[in-house]
Amino acid sequence: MLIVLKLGGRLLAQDVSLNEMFDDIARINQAHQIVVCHGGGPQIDDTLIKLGKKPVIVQSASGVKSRLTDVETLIVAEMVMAGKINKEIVSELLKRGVNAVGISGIDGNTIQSKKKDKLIIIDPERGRKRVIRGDNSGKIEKINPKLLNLLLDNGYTPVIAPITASEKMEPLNTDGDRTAVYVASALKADKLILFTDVQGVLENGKLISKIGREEINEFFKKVEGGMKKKIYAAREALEMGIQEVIISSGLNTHPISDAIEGKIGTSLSYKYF
Amino acid sequence: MLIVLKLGGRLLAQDVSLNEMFDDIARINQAHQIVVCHGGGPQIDDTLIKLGKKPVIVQSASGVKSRLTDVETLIVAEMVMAGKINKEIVSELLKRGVNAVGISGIDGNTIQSKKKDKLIIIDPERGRKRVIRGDNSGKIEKINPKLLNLLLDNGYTPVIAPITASEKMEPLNTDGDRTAVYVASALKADKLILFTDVQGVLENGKLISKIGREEINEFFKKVEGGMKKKIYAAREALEMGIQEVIISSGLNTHPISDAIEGKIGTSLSYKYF
Amino acid sequence: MKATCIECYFEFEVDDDVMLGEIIECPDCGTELEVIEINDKEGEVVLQKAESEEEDWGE
Amino acid sequence: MKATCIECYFEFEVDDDVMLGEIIECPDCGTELEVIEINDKEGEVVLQKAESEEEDWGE
Ligand SMILES: [Zn+2]
Ligand SMILES: [Zn+2]
Repeated sequence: MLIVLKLGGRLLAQDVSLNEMFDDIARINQAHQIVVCHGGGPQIDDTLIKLGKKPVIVQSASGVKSRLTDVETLIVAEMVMAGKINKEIVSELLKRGVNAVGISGIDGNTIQSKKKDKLIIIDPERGRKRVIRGDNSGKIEKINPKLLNLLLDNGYTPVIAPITASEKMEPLNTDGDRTAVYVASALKADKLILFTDVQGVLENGKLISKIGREEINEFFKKVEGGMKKKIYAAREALEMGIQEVIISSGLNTHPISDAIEGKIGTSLSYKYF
Repeated sequence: MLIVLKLGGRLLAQDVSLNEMFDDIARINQAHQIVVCHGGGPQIDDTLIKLGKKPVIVQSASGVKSRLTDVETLIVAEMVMAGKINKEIVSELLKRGVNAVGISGIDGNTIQSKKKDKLIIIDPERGRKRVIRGDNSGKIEKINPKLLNLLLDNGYTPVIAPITASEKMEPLNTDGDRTAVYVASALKADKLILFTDVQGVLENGKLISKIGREEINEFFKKVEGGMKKKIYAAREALEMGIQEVIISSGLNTHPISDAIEGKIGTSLSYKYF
Repeated sequence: MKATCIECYFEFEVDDDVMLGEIIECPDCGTELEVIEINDKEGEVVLQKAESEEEDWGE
Repeated sequence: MKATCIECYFEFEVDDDVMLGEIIECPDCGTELEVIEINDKEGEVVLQKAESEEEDWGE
């Protein structure tokens, strides 16, 4: 079985050890292939603030809030995600005998994305709509799985930072959930697990164990913020042919094995009902 | 031919484009295999200062000045070298059609090093000798060339950041020249070129074109600072069986091809005289 | 300031404090137009169609 | 403060303001010794051999 894991930035920013997660990866990696994708949004904000720069959040004309990845922010994204977080995960996996190799989407032109040409924002001072350019975020267009397959075929466990390559081969800041979705699809993964810091999709405080095709759009309306993005990503993955997507907390004991066995988390699949 | 290049931190920190270097890599890469190693010391200092932390330089009992890589400095080293610099080089190479893959020495446990257990310094306040622990720099012990060969055999150009793996699989800050030397030796490279921001080994302002076995120790006494370290690294490489080491400026036009043809730089080899 | 919609060629007036990058809706056809040049001498602004992505693509 | 060299067992006095980590040379055999414990009650310091790398290993 090939399993793609996404370790979200909020999960990685928790002040607790992820030993259970890394132990579980080492255990499962003996019988299965694992690919680790990660995020890093909160850690980018932290480092920007330490560097004396306020994260630039703009509001689009329709009210959607969005980070503006200016050049300085892009460099911090590379440093924090491709440098710090990626190598921390690699180190934790190596400690447990998992032969991890950390790369970014730009390496080997593995993840190709489209650069956001411009954003239309509401100018906060004038209250009028205005175009701003110079955003360095990318929307994934295509995955070239050759390098990832080469690593997997030779016993390595890829750990992927969401820095991707524009058409002009510039590095771009890219959403980690979407990166995991596209990687899972390109590798024809059996399962995609999106790990975060909550137990899964909740309704009135109660965990929803299974969500089928019909219900996804329903839940898409009910939930908010970060979870809406996760369900959106899950739907994208299911549409791309992934059989099962699990949204679960990475803070449990045996977070992967218990999620696969359906003991924890929310499983989304078109096989249900 | 397999050529290992080291792009020094001082070279990469220059306020000029390294387009000639990257163009030359792309040209030579069509007929030969290239591995790029890089440094990042000055850039680590810059980022530490931007983060409001003064680089910690300690003086050993015998007067040698040395950076103390405390935990904070290690994280900055990972961010700056494995994140920013590594991906910038990868991007420049991809733009020129070179299928670059950026890794660090820790990836795939490729470069194994020994952690500096302790430093003995002269306590600046008391003037007495004192042990300090908590240094996170590493001296390379062994290279596992499997991942590098796998990449080379499949048409990829490795770009290597000098973050290496301790025996306990912790990331360690490692000297970039020594990293290039060990990589060249493990891959049985034909040539090692150490690129810096000066034209080579100078004597009374005049470039020395060739240095043979007998002369190395002589020059080791004559030169100072950064160049002493480069000659030391070159000697280490020659002792390890590398046929030729070139110390040259990375700021020339055709910096690689002209260095190989002996038009520029200082060539060190045991074949001379 | 004068402006001409590049979609329907409707001519209309815009405020004098218009900024580069500002989005103006054509009063006639409703097309969203971006100000890409301000020609003070001629008293004219140059427009192009404004299209943009709204989603957040990055981390 | 009293100290005993772990190499030659020579007993000697050290200053009362000695610090953890400080390096002391044995007055008898010359071995460099690191202070790894200060026992104020017993008036004794515990030593171990001090060995260290001098070169700069990092970037
Ligand atoms: Zn119109
Ligand atoms: Zn003694």
